[in-house]
Formats: sequence, structure tokens, C-alpha cells
Amino acid sequence: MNENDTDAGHFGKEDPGSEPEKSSGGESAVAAPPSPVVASSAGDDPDVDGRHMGHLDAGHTHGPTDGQYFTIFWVLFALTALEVSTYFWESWFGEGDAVRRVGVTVLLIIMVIKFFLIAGFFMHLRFDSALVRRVFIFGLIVAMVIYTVAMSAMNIWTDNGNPWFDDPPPPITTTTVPEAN
Amino acid sequence: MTIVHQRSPLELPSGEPLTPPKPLGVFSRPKATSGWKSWFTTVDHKKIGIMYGVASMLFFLVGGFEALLIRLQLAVPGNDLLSADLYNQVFTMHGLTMIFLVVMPLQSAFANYLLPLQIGARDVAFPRMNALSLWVWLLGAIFFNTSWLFGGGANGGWFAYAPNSGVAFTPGHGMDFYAVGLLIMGIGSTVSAINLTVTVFNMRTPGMSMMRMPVFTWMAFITQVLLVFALPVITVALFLLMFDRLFDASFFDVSKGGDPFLWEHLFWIFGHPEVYIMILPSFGIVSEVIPVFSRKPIFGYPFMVGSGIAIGFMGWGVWAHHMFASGMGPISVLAFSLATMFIAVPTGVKILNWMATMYGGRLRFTTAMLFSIALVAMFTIGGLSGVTHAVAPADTQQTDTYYIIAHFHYVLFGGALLGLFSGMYFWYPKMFGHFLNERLGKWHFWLMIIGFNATFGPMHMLGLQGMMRRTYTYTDGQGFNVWNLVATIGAFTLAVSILIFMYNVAHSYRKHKANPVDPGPDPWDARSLEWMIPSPTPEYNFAELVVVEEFDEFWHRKYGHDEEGRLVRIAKTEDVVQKPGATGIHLPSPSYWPLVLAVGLPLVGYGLIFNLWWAVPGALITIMGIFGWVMEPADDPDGGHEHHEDESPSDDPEAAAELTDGAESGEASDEETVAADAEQTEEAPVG
Amino acid sequence: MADVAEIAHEEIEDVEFPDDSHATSTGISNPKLAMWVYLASDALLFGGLISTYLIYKNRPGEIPGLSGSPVRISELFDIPFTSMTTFILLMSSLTMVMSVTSAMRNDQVRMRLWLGTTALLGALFLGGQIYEFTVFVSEGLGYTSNVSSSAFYTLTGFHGVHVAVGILMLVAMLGMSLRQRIHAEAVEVIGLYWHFVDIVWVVIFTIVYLIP
Amino acid sequence: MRNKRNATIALVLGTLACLVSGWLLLRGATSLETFPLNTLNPQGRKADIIYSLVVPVFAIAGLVFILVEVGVLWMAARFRRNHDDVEGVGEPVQVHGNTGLEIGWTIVPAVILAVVAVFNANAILQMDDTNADAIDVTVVGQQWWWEYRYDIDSDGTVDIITATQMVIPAGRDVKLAIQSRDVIHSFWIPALNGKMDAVPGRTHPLVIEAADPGIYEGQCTEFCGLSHGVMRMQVKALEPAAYDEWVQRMTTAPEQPTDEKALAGQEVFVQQCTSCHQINGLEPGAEAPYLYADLPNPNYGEDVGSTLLSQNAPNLTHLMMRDTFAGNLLDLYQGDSAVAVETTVGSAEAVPSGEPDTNNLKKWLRNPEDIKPMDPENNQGMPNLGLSEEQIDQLVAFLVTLK
Repeated sequence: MNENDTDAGHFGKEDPGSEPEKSSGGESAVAAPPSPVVASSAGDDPDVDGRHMGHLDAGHTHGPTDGQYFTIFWVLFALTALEVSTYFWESWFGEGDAVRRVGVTVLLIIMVIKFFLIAGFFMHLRFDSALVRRVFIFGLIVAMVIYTVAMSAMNIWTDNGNPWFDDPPPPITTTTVPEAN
Repeated sequence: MTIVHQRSPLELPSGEPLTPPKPLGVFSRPKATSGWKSWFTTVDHKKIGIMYGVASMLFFLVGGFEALLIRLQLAVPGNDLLSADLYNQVFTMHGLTMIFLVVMPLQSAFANYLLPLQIGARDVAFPRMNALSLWVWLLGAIFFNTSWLFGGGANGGWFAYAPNSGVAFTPGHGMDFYAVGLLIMGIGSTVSAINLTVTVFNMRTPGMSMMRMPVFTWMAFITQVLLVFALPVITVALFLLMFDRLFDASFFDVSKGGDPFLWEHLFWIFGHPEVYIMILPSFGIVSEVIPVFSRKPIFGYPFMVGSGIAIGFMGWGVWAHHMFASGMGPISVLAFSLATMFIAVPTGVKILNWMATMYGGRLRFTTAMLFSIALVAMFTIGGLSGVTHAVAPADTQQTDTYYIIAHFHYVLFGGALLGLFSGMYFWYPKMFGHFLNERLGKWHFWLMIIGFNATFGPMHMLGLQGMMRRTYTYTDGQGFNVWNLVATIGAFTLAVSILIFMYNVAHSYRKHKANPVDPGPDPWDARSLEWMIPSPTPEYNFAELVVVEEFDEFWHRKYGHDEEGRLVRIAKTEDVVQKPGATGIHLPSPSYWPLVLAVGLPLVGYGLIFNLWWAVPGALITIMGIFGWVMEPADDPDGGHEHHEDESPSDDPEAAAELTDGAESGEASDEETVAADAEQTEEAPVG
Repeated sequence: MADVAEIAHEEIEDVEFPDDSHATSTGISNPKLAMWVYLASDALLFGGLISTYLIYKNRPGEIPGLSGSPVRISELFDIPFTSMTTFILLMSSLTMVMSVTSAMRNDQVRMRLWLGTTALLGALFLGGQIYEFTVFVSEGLGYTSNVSSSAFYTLTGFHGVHVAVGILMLVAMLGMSLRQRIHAEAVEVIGLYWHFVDIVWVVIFTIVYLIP
Repeated sequence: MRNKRNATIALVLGTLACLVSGWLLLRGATSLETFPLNTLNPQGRKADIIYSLVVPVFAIAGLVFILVEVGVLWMAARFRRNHDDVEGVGEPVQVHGNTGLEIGWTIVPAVILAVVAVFNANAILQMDDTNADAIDVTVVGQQWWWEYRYDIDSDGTVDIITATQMVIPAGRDVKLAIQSRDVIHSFWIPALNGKMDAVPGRTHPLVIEAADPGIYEGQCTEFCGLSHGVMRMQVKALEPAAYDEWVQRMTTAPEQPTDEKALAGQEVFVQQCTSCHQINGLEPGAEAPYLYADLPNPNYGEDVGSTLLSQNAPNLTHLMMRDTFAGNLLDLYQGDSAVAVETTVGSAEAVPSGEPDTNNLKKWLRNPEDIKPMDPENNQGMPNLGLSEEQIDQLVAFLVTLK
């Protein structure tokens, strides 16, 4: 598939394949209304009900082609296969901390790559307005930071193991409670 | 973009909208825009805002009554007016009512009413979703309060620490209503928060850049963003609690490995931003009122906005300061203690900026201004006591004592509520077309300030003397007698001031009916866009959209300044404001479906608590609501406005209605998402 | 929110007013922006559920003397099977994206075809998940057996509900497309939701299933 | 000008009002006798650290408080619009802001807070220090009373189990390991240290130290259900010698009662009370003559084979060695004060003297729920056993022998 499969040619000024970041994600992109895409669409087709759609779909004009989508899918496929393979690593390479540690690292890296491939291309995050990117990334960062801190506060920085408290007595397990209702 | 018009040769005729789609449903489309019925189907952000306000004031009376019960019980040592169990229910319900049923919806009321007006829009981004959030919240709130009829209210404290909130230790249904009720209200708040966030991003009038938005709009906007990110966290916690209580899961059952800290963290990750959710809108209101009555612009607008953002941002990093005594370990305590101390900085900037705004001004002491100044004075006290327990070792002495009660009432009453009252007096003419009586208003103000300080001031001392929170009684020998009695007297003074406020509302209305006086569009000589339009606000908000060229656009159309920077009038107000009586403006059509959808949720709630089969009718109603909603166009095709062809400027399709219509199927499905997401409430546990 | 401030500063510099009266202030349509905000919010929901699982996943093994089943839910995972369903969900993302491009080309027929395929793949995934649940339950680890199983079922259950809601939306969209033309953007917005569900599964599959 | 005069008056009145309210606030720092839970009267090392941090923080806060409040009042009076003001004449100068000023009042508070933060961090880290001669006590919270376990000889077995009133040696650090059996409680002796939550499944450390002998009142401060409001406790600090005497008494089995009434009461106790309350060595349904033991059974609730919460009830082996009972609600001995709430600094005795207050014991046994709200149906708290007056008399006669 080539780039002309999309209707990009219609917009003339934009080259869909080249550095989409620059055209939509640059400084002025946040205040998207003045972007040239909108102007051109409105100017080219003043009479259509593309009034509804013109600017709304502005983001897609730089979107990948079908072929690119398939490429990304195969990359994702391969990455997932690699992920699944880590499950068998211990049987292939023998058990051991090193294997496990490498496996976990690889898994986390692949997870992040897959995450951003899907978000960036399938969800058009790379090509869309900077605002949605920031909204979404902000949510992700808040989620990651607060839950990481909360989990560490619960499991790592606890008092059970406080240096001065050499040998804390074993916890008194709670008494089991009677069957409710 | 012509893509839409290109026809594929394979396209089926069925893809062609030959006739405008008709609403499929059991109801005919509601048409009324006035009369009592219209309130149930309205999608008008102003009516929705007013309903939020009225409902939350009614709940304010409920919460206030609970507060009086608490104060009566504690007036003398060893009192047995309330049993320990009833007292636990009353203080829990008092807290929950005041937070979720009064302060949050009151800020919603102002945000709903004012956000579109202040950014010059005709409505919010999704008018029907707006109605949905009102009804979901209101019915959820009523559902929550019906717990009194089913064996008693929630009695685990508003923070509901596990495992005490579990079924083993709190076997009644109160905590079930807590979990399910808050989940239902959370759906309403999430929908509303997303809606208003999008409104602020997207619906601004030409020229209204983010840094030209009034401070109230900014603060309400930050509040919505905080809600968007905080609510899912409490949703998780509440689901875990609900599964524990209703389906025998063991998330907080220590004998199965559950960890009570999980609840604490999840709750306070939500709970701390929640504090700013309650206080920031009031900061915004004050930032509107003080400049108007000082005849000066707000001092340091970018710093006001920036400090609001900073507060919102830092609010995420300090939740564990509610847990200094929980034993989470010195490293966590140290980190959160230091983070907490510095949140005082942006708050201090705000207070100093308000004072700088007043400095050199020409102050008019209307009731609204008095309340705003009182907020500055009272919130300072709450803020300072806050700093004293940001210091973690000190906090281990102060936390869970009445010192904390004093602190957060100075923040939430002396901050949030005084600000909201200020806003009520300020925007009342805009909302209802007549003033509240100023004389009665001043009685209200002074009694409230005296009562408030008499109630909560002594609690500082009680707390330092060691009186703990959530205690249903105290003993004669503990030395708490005097100040408790003073606090009780103060509480009743407060109650009297609220009665005066209610009388004021009724009295002003009667006087207005007998002898209507038009307050005019701009009764206070104010600054932001909502004062350019007639009072009460016409249904269409703006007859023509305002093109904004600077911050305080309306003010600058009225006033310029001379070489010294002193104020000079350049235009008469009458010439600047918009004239009433515009016609032919297309507005979003009313709809039944938000109400229908919302009715189903409490029924599902009862089903979850008592018998899963009872959830079926509720689920069916909700699904019917979603179905009707999706099938109903956002705009009534029979509404008489062929707006697509209509090029007249008065029917400028910039209006919200037009926008949502512009992507009508998109909107419908998007709303379906949220609605369907709401549906998880009943689906997840069943499935 | 610091981002928002930046945006604000950027905007103040040059404000032009588009003549296109349909324009929103940011140029992003309302539904799309709302969906993104919702997805950002949903990230915190799943974050909370994943954290819950991570905290509880080893509890039955680590702390002796607890009541309930001592088996960790992770001991029952059938990775090859779950990998299959993962591939299915991944494929559904591709079909979803194809549906969106078809809709943008106004190729309503292909759009319907791809929408249907996506819904079908989603249903297959859901079926796989339900099958997996029944296997776990038959192995003796029900929802209330211990904290790790409760947390696991809650997490994957919530994801499953999201998938189910997504399927409903796809089917509804399919049904509506027979009655009226569907805007490409409506498909795109649902697509965003669908891809997000897939993204969440990417995280769950890695963190819950693959990392021991 | 009128406004200026008003402003001066506001200045003076405002300052006065602030000073008065500040004085009222500090009035909290009065004697522990009047306010047994007072937080501003530290009596130990750890509480001193907190107090010395609180005072400067309060001083800074008080200063800012006066500045802001007086400033607001002064401005309200100074810039008030007069009736004779005319629009357009002498209008305010339109000041939009002053970046330097703004940055200034962002940085100055930040610097002040940074200084406080240093002291704060230092104090937080100090809270964990202990001296070498520290003793260990395990504190267990349960709805709605506290249990204390001492391993005197550090051999891993519990030597003393007591409830409600903890006894510590004055002048020595006590490392508390705080745990809970059911819900979250919080252990708080304001005169000795801040509070620390007792969380089920976790063990939380807290160090307390009392400089002088005395009785220090405490209170559970984390909401723990029905009777949270009256879940009280005390710490009794003793001179080292007295503490040794106390340990000696507590590790020796009490004397067998001899008089008939007490023996009958012992019978009632074995039949009615031992399923929940323990007296070292007494088993439920055991046969007379009963054998006391020196060591308590730390797992008594579980030994009974029951899973009920209320079945872990206070160990009563040395009941009369305490000053109070029923969760520190009632005095065990007749004394000058009618209520059990007291903090006395200066002296405390290892073995309480005076006449046992049998009325209090009887009141409790007749119906415990009258004294303290409880929910025995849900296994929370002590049920009303429906004892006859005679049984109550006998029981009390037996209980007062447990010294």
C-alpha cells in the first residue's frame, strides 16, 4: 500500500508520511483551529456538510496507511510471541535468577513498547492534537506514580524491619470471625 | 473534507438517511421548556445547576440537623441523648452528607451554572450527559439517605477504615448503603467532571483563551480535572469494600491475608484531592467577588491560576499525611510530611493576592463581599492549623482529636461554605432575577461568623486538651465541659443564621413577586461575561457570542484608565450589555432518557444489598434508558429548526447544540460508553 | 495540569478565530476529547485494580497460618491458552483500526465488515476468559477462596466487563449503520475505547500472567 | 480622614482579638490534673521532642495569623468606600499584579517552611531512638480494651499478661510493639508520646518514656466501632524498685482464697467466666481444688477452641493489682475521685492500697452493657450473664482476692 491510499492527496499541503509530529504536534497545534488543515478543508469544499467533519477529522490526515497498520500489527504480533516465549525460557536456558531477571526486564520493556505502539498508531496518539496526548499521558503518569508510591509504602517502607526493632514479635493473627449473616 | 460525500459503489441504500431518524422509544419527545414538568426533562445547564443547588441546600438542612444532634449529645458530659450506636451513625452521616451531598454538589451547582456563561458558551459540551449526572447524583443521594429506613445509616466513619467497615464488625446495612451509594454518586460525578472538562477545553467563545478565563472558571476546571482522576481510585476502593461485604470476598479480611492499609491508601489517594475539590471552587468564587467590590482587577492573575494548578497538582502527592499515626514507617512519614508542608505555599500566595487585590481599592461591603473577606480571614486559620499538623510528630498528637475537627471545619466551613454563600448572594440576581435582601443578608453573615467561630474555635482547645474525635461522650473529669458547651451554643447560633438565610430567600421572593424590580444585567458593576446578559439568564445565554479580546472583557468594555492608572468609564453599561428577547436560537432538546437511566441505578443498588433478583428491574430500566438515549438524536428533528441551512447570525451554529449535533452519532455512542460504563455497577458483581 | 498551563501560555500568544463556526476551541471534537479524558480516568481505575492484585498475589504463600486456600491463582495459569486469547484481542485491534480507516474513506460496507469482525474477535476473547474462569473454579479456586483469587477475578472481571461493553457498542454501531450513515469519528471514538481495552490487556497479560 | 482613623482602630482591636484568642489557645497548656489527656504538658523524652517542635511551629503560625487577620481588618477599614465617594473621582489605581512581589511571597513562605522542615525531619528521625536499657511490651488492641504482654526474662515466652493499665519503670524507654486482634485501634498516651495505630496483621513500634512516676491517662483514637469513645487506658510509671516489686507480684500466682464466699465465687468464675477470661492456670470446667499457675497462656482464646472475638477477654489473674477496670471506666479502689479518669504525676504505688470498690464491680457484673455499650450478639464485648445477686456477691468476694 502506498501513501496515496488515504485521502491525503486531497489536502495537498500535508505529507502524511513525513514527521507527523512536526505538523500537528508543534507549538501552535494546541490551538488547532488555525491549523492549515482546517483552513484548507474549509476553503476547498465550502458547500459540503464536511462542515461537520472537516476540522474534526483533521487529526487523521496524517494517520498511517493501511499497510502501516498491518506492519505495526505484525510487529505487535512478533513482540507478543517474544513475550510468550519468556514463559519457556527457563525450560530452554535452565532455571536461575539471571534468566528470570532478564525475562522480567524484557517483558517490561516489551510491554511498554507494545503499549505505545498501540496508543501511538492505532489510537492515533502520535498524530493527534497535543492536548489529548497530554491528557492521556498525565493520567498514566498520575496512575503510575501514586500506585507505585502507595505499593512501596505498604510493602517496602513499613515498620516490620525497622532497624531498631530487631526482632519484632510475630503478628497475632486476628481471630476468625463468625459466619456473616 | 469531501470524504463524507464520496459514495462507495458498494454502499447499500440502507446507509442513506432518507428520513431523519425518529426517536424510538416509549415516550414521545418532551417539548416543554417551562412549567414544573420541564425541570424533569431539561438539559439546560442553568436549570440543572439550580436543581443541584436546591437539592444540596435541602441536604444541608439534613446534615445540619445531624450536626445539631452531635452538638446536643456532647453539650454536657455523660449525656445519653443518643446511644453510642446512633451517635456513630449520626456523625458518619453528617460527614458524608456534608461532603458528598452538600459541598460537592454545591460546587457542581455553581460550575454548571457559571462555567458555560463565563466562557461565553450556550451550554455544556454534552447537555444530556449533564442532566444524567444530576439525576444519578440526586437519586444516589436519596438512595443513600434511605438507609435510615433500612436499619440505620452508615456507622463506620466517612473514611470507613477496613476492617471495621467489614461485615463482621459492622453487620448492619448502613455500610452497604455507603459503598453502593457512593459508587452511584461517583458515576454522576465522573460523568459531570468529564463533561465540564470538555466544556472548558472546547466550548470557549472566540478569543477566550485559557489565560483569559475568569479565575472561577479556572478553579472549577481544576476541580473537574481532579475529580476525573480521583474518582476512579475511590471507585476501586468502594468496589473492593462492596465485594467484601456483599459477595464474601476477603480484600480486607486479615485472616485471609487482606491488608487494611490498602483501603487506607486508596481512600486517601482519593480523599486528599477531594479536599481540594471542595475548596478550589470557593477560591474561585472569592476571586470573582473581591475584584468586583474592590473595583480593581484580581492581583496577579497568572499567579492565581498557577497556584490553583499547583494546589491541584501537589494534592496528589500528600495523601498519606492522613496516615502519620497509622504506623506506615518513618520513611513514608518523612516524605509525606515534607511534601505536605510545601502545599501551604500556593495557598498562601492566594491569600496574599486577595489581600493585594483589596489594597488600594474602593471596597463595597455587600453581603457577598463580607462572606468573601470572611473566607480570607477564616481560611487562614484553617490553613495555619493545617501547617501545624503537616509537621508529622506534632500531628501524632493532634490527629484524631478535636483539633483536626476544628482545622477541617475552618477549611470546609470557613473556606468552602463561606465562599459558596458569597457566591449565592453574588449570583442570585443573575440566577433568579432579584436580589437577596442585603439587610437580612448581613444578619445572616454576622450571626454565621459568630456562630461559626463559637462552634469551631473552642474545638482547637478541646483538641489540644486531648479530646478525641468520634467519641459519643466524655467524662466529667476530663476537663472538656466548658468548651463543649460553648461549641453547642455556637452550633445553634449557626442554625439560626441558616434560618435567617432561608427566610431571606422566601422574603426576597415574595417581595419580588409583589413588586418586581429588574436588577438589570449588571447589578454589581461586575467584570465577567455572565453579567453582559439579562437577569435572569435567558435560556439561550448569549443572544450573540461575545468575541473576547482580553481578560475581564466585559469590564474593559465599560472602563478604561487614565495615565495614573485610575479608572475611567468609557462606555455606559446599557450600551455594552446584550438586549433580551432574541428569538430563533437553536437549543438542545429536552429528553426523558437521563432521568430514566438514572432511576434504574438505585434500584440496582437495593438489589445488590437485599436480593440480587431485585436488581433485574433496575438493570432493565437502565438498559432501556441507554437504548432510548442512543436512539434519540441529540436534537429533536421535529423541533422546527432546520439549522443546517439556517445561516442567520442569530442562529449561529457555534452553539453547543449545534456542536453536539455535528457529531450526533459520535456523541450518542460516546455517551453510551459512559452510560454503559455506569452499567458496570450492576454488571460487574453479577457477572 | 502543568500541561494545561503550558497550553494556556501557548494559546495566549496568537489567537485566531476560525471562521468555521463548528470549530471547538481546541479543534478536537467533543466526543473524542471526552473519550480521551475518560480513558485517562480509566487508567487510574485499572491502576488501582492491578496494584491490588500485585499486593495480594503472593499472600496465600508468603504468610503462613492464613485461612482460605493456600493455592495462589498464578499457579493455575495456562499461558499457551491465554496467549491465544491475547493474540485474538490483538487482532481485534487491527480490525478495529481497519474499520476506522474504512469509515474515513466512507466505505460503509467494509466498515461494517470490520466492525462485525472486531465484535466477533472480542466475543471470542471474552469466551476464552469465561472458559478460563470455569477451569480455575473447577480446580477449586473460586472468587472467595483467598485474596489472590479475589483480586485476580476482580481485575480480569473488570477488564472483561469493559470488553463486553465494547462489544455492545460495536454491535450497536453496526446496527445503527444499517439505519443511517455513521460518521467516521463515531467509529474512531469507539475504536479509542477498544484499543484502550487492548492496551490494558497488554499490561495485564504481562504483569499478571507472564511475570512470575 | 475617617477611613484612616477606622483603620487604626481596626489595627488595635484586631491585634487585641488575636492575642486574646492566642492566649485562650495556650490556656490548653495547663495542668494534667485538670486535663488528663492534655497534649501540651509533656512528661517524657518522646513527648518533649514533639512539644519542642510544636511550640515554635505554633509561634510562627500565630505570627502569620496575626499579620493576616490584622491586615484584612485594616484593609477593610482603610479602603472602605465612603458614602460621599463619587464614581469617576479618586477611583482606585488599576494594579494587575507585581511579579517581583508575587515571587517574593512565594519564596519567603517556602524558605520559612524549609527551615521548619529541617527541624521536622530531625524530630521524625529522633522518634525512633531508644536507650540500651529499654524494655519491651507488646500491646494488643481489641474491641474495646487493651492488653499488655511482658516477656520479663526475654526467653520468648510471655510472663505477664495484663489489661487496661500498663505498668512501666519510670525513666526507662519502653519499646511498644503495637498489634490488634480485630479492627484498627490507636494507642495514645498524650503525656508520653504521640499516637500509633494498632493495625491487624501488622506490628507497629512506638517508644514511650515517663520521666517521673505517675499515672498517665490514654485513649484509643482510631474509630473502632461501637464503644470507641470509651476505650481508655492508662500507663502507670513506677520507681525502679516499685516496678521490680510489681513484676515480682505479677509473676507469682495469687494466693488461694480461704473464706467460703470467695471459694463459692471461684466456683462461679470457673463455670461462668473462664470461657473468656483467664486466670493463669484455671481451665474452664476444671475440678476443684483449682491450681493456679505463674505463667499465663498467651493463646487462651484459641485453646478454648472458639473463634469468637469476645472470647479473648482480659486476663484477670492479678485484677486487684490494677487501679481501674472495665476499660479504665471504673475505679477498683475507693478513692477521692468519683471517676477513673486521672493523670497524676509524682507518685504511684506498685500495689494499690485502699478498700476495693465492690459497688463498681457489682454494677459491672449486673449488666456490663450499662457501663459500656457492647454488642455481645455480634461477639463484640461482654454479655450480660444474668447472674443472681448471690452469685455476684460471691464473684466479687473472689475477685477482690486476686492481688
